[in-house]
Amino acid sequence: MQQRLLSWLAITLTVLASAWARSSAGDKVLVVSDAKLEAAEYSQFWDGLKNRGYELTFRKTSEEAPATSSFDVPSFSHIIVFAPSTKTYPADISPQSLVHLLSDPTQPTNILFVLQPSTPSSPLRDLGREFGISFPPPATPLIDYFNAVSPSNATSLLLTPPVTPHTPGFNGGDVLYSGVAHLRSNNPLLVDFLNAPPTSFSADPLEPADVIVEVAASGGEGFWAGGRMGLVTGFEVLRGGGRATWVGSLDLFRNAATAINGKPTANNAYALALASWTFQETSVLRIDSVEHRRISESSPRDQYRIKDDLIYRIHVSAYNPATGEWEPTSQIDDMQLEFTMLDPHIRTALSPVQGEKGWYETKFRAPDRHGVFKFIVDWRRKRYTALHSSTTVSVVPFRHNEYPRFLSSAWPYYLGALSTSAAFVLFCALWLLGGNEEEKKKTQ
Amino acid sequence: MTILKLPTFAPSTLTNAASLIRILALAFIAGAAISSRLFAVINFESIIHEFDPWFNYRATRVLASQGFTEFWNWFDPTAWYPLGRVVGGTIYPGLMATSGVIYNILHALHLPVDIRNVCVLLAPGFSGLTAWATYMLTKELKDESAGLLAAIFIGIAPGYISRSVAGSYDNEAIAIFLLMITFYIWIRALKDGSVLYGTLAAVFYFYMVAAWGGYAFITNMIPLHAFVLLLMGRFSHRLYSAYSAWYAVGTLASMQVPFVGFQPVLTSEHMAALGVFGLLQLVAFVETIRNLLASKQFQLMLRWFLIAAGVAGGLIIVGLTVTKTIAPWTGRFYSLWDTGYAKKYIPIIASVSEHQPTAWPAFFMDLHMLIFLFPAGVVLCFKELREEHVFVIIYSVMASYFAGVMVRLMLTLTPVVCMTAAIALSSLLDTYLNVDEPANPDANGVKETATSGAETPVDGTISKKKKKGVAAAAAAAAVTPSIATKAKGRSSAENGIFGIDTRILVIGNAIFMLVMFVLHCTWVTSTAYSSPSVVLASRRPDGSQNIIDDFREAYYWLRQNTPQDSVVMSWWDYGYQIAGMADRPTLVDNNTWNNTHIATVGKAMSSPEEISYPILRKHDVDYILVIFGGLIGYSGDDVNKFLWMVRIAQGVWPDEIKESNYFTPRGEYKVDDQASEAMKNSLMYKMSYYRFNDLFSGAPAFDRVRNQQMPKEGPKLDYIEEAFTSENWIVRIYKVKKEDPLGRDLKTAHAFDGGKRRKPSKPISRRKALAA
Amino acid sequence: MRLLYGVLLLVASLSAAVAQVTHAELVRLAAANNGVIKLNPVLYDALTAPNRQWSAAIQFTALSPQFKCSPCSDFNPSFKSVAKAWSKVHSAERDQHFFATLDFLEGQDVFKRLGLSSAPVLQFFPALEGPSVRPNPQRLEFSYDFSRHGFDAEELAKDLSNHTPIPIPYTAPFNWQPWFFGFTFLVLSLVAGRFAWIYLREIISNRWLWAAATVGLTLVMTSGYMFVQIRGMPYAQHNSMIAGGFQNQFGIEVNLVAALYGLLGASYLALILLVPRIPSPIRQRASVYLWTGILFVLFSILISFFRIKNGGYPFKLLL
Amino acid sequence: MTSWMQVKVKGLTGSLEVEPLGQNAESLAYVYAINLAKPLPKGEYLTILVDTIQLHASYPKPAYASQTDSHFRVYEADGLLLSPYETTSQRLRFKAPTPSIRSYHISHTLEDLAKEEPVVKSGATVTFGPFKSQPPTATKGFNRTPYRVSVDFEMNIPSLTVVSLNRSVEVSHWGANMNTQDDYMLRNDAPELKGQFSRLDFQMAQHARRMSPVIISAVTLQLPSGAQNPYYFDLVGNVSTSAFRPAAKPSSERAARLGPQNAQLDLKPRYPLMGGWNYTFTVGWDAPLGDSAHWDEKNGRWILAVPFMTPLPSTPVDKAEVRVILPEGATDITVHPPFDVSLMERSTHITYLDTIGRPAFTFHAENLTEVHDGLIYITYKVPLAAHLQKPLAVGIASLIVFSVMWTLKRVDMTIHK
Repeated sequence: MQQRLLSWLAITLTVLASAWARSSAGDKVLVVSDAKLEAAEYSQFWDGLKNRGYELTFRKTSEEAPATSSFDVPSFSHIIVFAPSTKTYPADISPQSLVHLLSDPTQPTNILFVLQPSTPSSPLRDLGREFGISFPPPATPLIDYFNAVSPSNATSLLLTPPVTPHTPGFNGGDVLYSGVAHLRSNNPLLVDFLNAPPTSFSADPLEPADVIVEVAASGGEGFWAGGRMGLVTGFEVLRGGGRATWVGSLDLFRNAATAINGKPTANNAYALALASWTFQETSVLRIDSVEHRRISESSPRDQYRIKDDLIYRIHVSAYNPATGEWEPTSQIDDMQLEFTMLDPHIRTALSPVQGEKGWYETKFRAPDRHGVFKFIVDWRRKRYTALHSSTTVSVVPFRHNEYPRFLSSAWPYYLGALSTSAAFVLFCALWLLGGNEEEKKKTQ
Repeated sequence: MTILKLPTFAPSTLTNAASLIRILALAFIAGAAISSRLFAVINFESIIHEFDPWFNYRATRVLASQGFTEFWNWFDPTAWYPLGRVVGGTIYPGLMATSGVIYNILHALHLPVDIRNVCVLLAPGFSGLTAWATYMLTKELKDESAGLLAAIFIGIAPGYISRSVAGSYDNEAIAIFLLMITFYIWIRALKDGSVLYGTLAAVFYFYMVAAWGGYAFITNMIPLHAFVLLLMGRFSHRLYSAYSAWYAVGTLASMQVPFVGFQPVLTSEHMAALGVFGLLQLVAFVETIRNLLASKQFQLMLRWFLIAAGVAGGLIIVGLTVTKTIAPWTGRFYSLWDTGYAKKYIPIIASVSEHQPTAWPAFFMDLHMLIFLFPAGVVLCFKELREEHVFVIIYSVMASYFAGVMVRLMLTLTPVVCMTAAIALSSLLDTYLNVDEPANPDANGVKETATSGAETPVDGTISKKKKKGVAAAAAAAAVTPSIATKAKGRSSAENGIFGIDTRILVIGNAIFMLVMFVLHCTWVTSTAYSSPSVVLASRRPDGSQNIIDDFREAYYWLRQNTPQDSVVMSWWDYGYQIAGMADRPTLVDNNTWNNTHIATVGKAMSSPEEISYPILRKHDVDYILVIFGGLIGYSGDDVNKFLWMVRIAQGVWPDEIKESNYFTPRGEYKVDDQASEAMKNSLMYKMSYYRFNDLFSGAPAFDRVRNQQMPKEGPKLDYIEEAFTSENWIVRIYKVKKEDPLGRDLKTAHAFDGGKRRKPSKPISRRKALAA
Repeated sequence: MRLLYGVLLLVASLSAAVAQVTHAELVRLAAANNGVIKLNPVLYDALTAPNRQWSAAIQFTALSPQFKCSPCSDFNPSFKSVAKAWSKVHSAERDQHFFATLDFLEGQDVFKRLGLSSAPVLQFFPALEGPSVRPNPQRLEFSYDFSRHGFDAEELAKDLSNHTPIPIPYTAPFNWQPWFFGFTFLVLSLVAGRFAWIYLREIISNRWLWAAATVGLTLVMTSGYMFVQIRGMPYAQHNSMIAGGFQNQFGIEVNLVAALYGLLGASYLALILLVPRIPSPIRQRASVYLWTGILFVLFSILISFFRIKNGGYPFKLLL
Repeated sequence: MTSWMQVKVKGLTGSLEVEPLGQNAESLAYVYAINLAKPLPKGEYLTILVDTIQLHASYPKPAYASQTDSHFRVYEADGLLLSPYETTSQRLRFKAPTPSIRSYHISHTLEDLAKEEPVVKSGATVTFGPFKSQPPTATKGFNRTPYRVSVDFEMNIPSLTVVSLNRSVEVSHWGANMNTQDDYMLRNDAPELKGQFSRLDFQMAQHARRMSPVIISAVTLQLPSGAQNPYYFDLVGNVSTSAFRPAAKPSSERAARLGPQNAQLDLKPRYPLMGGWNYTFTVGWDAPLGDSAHWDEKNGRWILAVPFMTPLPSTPVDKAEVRVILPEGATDITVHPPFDVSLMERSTHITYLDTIGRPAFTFHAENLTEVHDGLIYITYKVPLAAHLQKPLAVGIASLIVFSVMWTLKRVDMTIHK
């Protein structure tokens, strides 16, 4: 365990040391692609990443090295699965091990999946399904006659992705997209970045009409069409904040796509923006510390009493890619604290503290119920790192000497007790005194 | 005339010698009582037994380490997670307080005895005191010799040993002593109507209340006694003062125990005492009036007034009960009368093995010859019907009924059986050791007592305890002649026993019986009642003893290699042991106060994985512990208790859990191929038999408890994983997995890791989407 | 002739029923018969129509004596009383739920259809349409679980109340009979006692009667009577009088063991009380030997008896 | 970390005295001074052997291993010796427990320094260097990181650690007995168990004699020869699985000359110790006092020799606390621990029927190995009065009790007859 911890520490240290690395997770990127793929055609994308301070390592799917991890310690911070079409992968980039790398709770490896223009290879299809993403049948790219670049080829479309704070560097503009669409399940971990236009559908580009016909026959069953379909979809794993992004189009990254018949497109900027979200540059948050105590006291306890007045504080900071540093943030305005035993007994808002940047706090009174409670903060917003913190304390009842001593309602009892004992004393006294006299009488 | 010239002593020497012998005999008896309870320590080790004692032991440690006030305010967050338990207010602290005091005294004397040993040896120590108390009480009933016999009986009677062997550190350990001493002092108070003794009885009654829930027995026995005496027209001011003193002080004192609180004035169990108290006041009042003025009509009027007042009082109590101002009988108490009640409404109580009714072999096992000396003794009590005899008669009736209803109440029966049996036997000995003879004298009677004296050691040289036992009996016998002569000196004229052979025959037979009794007790104690169910012992083929220590193995693993705060779920039987030995939070334990919580565990155990998983996560369960005896044939395992889990769960969720689903269509309880689906999918079944087949490497697995052949295909687990299994597979611990990082259900995730493909999903058409 | 008659009857009933059975009709039938609709196959179909707007609790029973269905006759009254209680409800709710009974004689084919092999069965049919459809019914069509609730009317009302529009206002009818008889008996006995007091007091204050009662009680209790009672053990089984197993016994063993204990105790008493009073040495000596012998023999019998129960018991006497 | 250091001159017996000077301010190196017996004349030379023992110098790789995996560790060290002097030639030889060495690595800068072949592996031995001459390295500017070497080797012996050892030795002259009781806290430093423990696989491996040496299912303690009636328990009571083999009587005088053999105590933990698992237990035994204490006639003192610890084979002890309890009333006491312990304190211990309590000495020490298995020598006097103290106290106490009882029995407290 120590060794593991140390290595992890070491890596973070290196990250911080190399201040020009933009990612909060590290700067080593492995690009996995087919042998026949021309890396030069995507040089702008690579250069963009390099300028950001990433060091890229290229690897063909046919090769064994460099391995994604050695002895369960991941050797890269990010992986770009760049449109491989092979049926079989080496063991260390098999779907299982990719998921394993991505979902490592302490040191996740972010993955950017770029899919073949027409048909993603079958292992990737299966992998997508695990994420809750399903693809149309093979060789059915996305077709849209309304957003097509030219009526001649309806498979390459001009789309305008929304501008969000999560994709910095992309400030609007058209993006050339030609590739497959996919369908998202209702998995809450999925994040939609770019949806297909409502007029689009996926079909065999040679005779697209057939699909319409048979679908019409089957009453719309299995019709891959409309704005529900996704083109670019992000994913953040439940624990550890690892991120993955599925991009349906390889051309999005192509140099050629940066300008379409003279007019420049925003492809490169968009691609890099996607990469920056995937590689945990943007909208990365973390909980630094958590405090809880009685309002009257200064240090925390592991036992509180029922009806205690408690204060709970939490410190959140966000990663700033520009400086590569963690900065306290007070931007979150909808964070909640739950004081839970089986069910939340108290749910209250955590409001930022004026003057103390990054601190959020709330004051409340412990419920009149003893037991083992948990302070739970569970803040999940799409595209942001999920914040989760759970602290266990036990709430105990009054001690025996903490109850009120004298009750006004108990006066009858007090009086009764006093009078009885007084009478007893009196009786004893009289009896003792009188006893002798009787004896005297007897003796006489 | 006599068959034997007794050497004549001065009466003072005689009494001194007798008292000396008595003291020696009592000492020996105490020794015998204690040593016969040490089998457990000798065969195994100085260890706390069974289940509840582990909690008492844990509580005592807290008491000894943190002092009484801390113990008083002790809130235990690890029990009944996450509800916690206010221990200070939910226990009878008498036991812990007792051993705490002993512990502190020893340490003050610079005798650093381990608290564990104090707890282990507490029960035997108090059994010695019990013998003494019984002696005193029986002495009040008949005489010293009967007292000695009663003492030796209670000392080694299995019925009492079963709950007081070394290591069974439970409330009963001290409660029986308190029972006897309270009764003794009550009788004394009644005999010489002393307020002092009445108060003393109240003090011991308070101790009893603080020590055992069974105090209700005293609370109803003494009023019943008083009431019966009233009916028999034996009202006296002795009765009045004794009872009033006892009731007033005792009730006030008992209300100081937090767990009892205001029950003495609010619950039906205690109403009898209150009612009799009131009745006595009335009667006393009436008596005084009558003594003062003696007009016939007035007295008649008084009597009617008395009756009317009594009836009115009774009606008031009934009314209060109906209007729920007075709580009705608690379930445990009520189930004593309405025997079907528990099984129907409180299955948890019914599920406990020691709450089952008693078959006759248990009686003979626990009491041997006493069981048929008992009625004889009762008849003799009727012969001279003094107040204390009335008491014993009521006691015997009550206790024998309770013992018949519940096995564990054999405990309350044993003392009265011992006393009455002692009365019977000692009167036999009195009659046949009396050297006076009614008619024509017989010369050579000298060798009679010689032989009878000689016989005793000869018979008594089987084992140490027995020797002590018989020695005591002989001592009793030896004491009797002196008293006998004194007692029967006058009556010897008209009736008595002729000849020596008759005497030898009867005495010999009696002694033979005693020897049988001692043998029986020794055998029963050593075989039946001396195993700490924590450690199991089995015999190897070569006959040597093989210790099976799986429980402690697993518990200790939990203690050493899991995080301090990881919650362990198990069936409630093991809650106290886990808390005591593994020192981990538990969901439910043997203090079964929260039916719903237990039912939750039952549901989790008897539901399929995917239904149990949310329950487990909600209760932060990290580990699940099950007991599985299928490999070595340990029959007390969880699969055999499973039906109770189902029943208790069904009580709360009748629509989700159905007992009938766990039986085969033919109504059998099976775990093999024919096992019902609900059974096969239940978490309990899966955890018990997970990878059980692999152990047999190809050959079909065989469950040695159910004697059934397991199915070829063993169960699979998706939501939990095996964490630890003890050497003989008795204890199996499973770890609850965390949610899947990709948000899948764990079944799919598991399948994916196994390399299975999922079938692709297709988009549903809009129209359908709207419909759905 | 009779057969023809029967046929005619059947036809008649059919023709009567073919006229569409309306909700009002059902209400009328229910009202006619204390809230219980006597069903025939046609009515049954009408009541359990797939478009029913009401719920129904139907008792399938076989009351006619030739079936000797004692549980049926046990359950029928409680069913009736619950239905009667329901008929007291305000009509708005009352007509949303019906109690009906179908006897095997009338509806054999219905029994066949439902595959009912045993009676009584109480089937609950929830409403499927209309206002009184439960949003998410706890249980859909289910059959009342006798094994759990028994034949008790209160239990039935309690369980059904979860499904009827409003809880059934059932209160157990106060049974005056025993109270009345008890009271009269008390009064009579008091009067009688008053007159016979002189003799009665003798009896009551006779300690040996009480002694006999006490001893008898203790003997019975200590020989496992309560066990037999609570566990409902049979008196004896044809092949064996003694139940195997340590924690088990039959009714007859109570008598045997109690007798043994009693005799043993009695012989002790004899040795203690009677023998010394015998004046003549010879007779006394004889009786001493006799009683001691009895004692010894009975005891060895007892032990051998115990050995049957507990095989591992090492000690034995004569046999 | 350095646990022990011994310096010898080659060819001479007896070690030189070493005094630690602590950490140097600017070079951050720990400096030790070695005083030669006699100053070394100019031009002559002298070979000095320095032995040290390093604890926890290697770490497991991978950090997690399954139940059946074999166990590899990595040893990393500086390729160059830190020294304030110029080094003309040096070589680093590494001897692994087994010849199966997965890999070894030497940094490039170090490779360049090598005279010939930088690394040679022969059998279980890996030799780095010899390297060219070096300027003094224990200096401010020197950066060690480029000179690291590492070896990744298989470990086929269990790597246990005693996290803490509490020994208490109680001397009783009345019983002529010395009772020793050790509380061990044991940790298996093998790679942590990956996933969960499966009893089935374990039993299979056991059955097929294929158990990984990393798993510890039994430990053997070497007790002193006179040891008798030992006990072995833990927090939940006695552990029945232990075997005691008392010391065999020396058969021949040759055996006798070899000195008394040890009694052996085989301890089987309740559960097999997987990698990363802990186990705490307590063992104790009695030994005749004569074996370890003897009466010094000429200045009338007892001389007591107490072994500081009973080492487990190749198992370091991170923290040890030894407590010696002398008989009640022992006076002018002198104590000589076998090595300089980090802390020694005197206290009084009160046990069975003591009146004033017994003098007790507690020694604290860290990072111990077999070499620290030395004797603590304690000399003290016990006056006769001290011997008689206990029986007298008990006698008087009981006398008082009886007399009180006697008086109470004869005081009449009734109010009036």
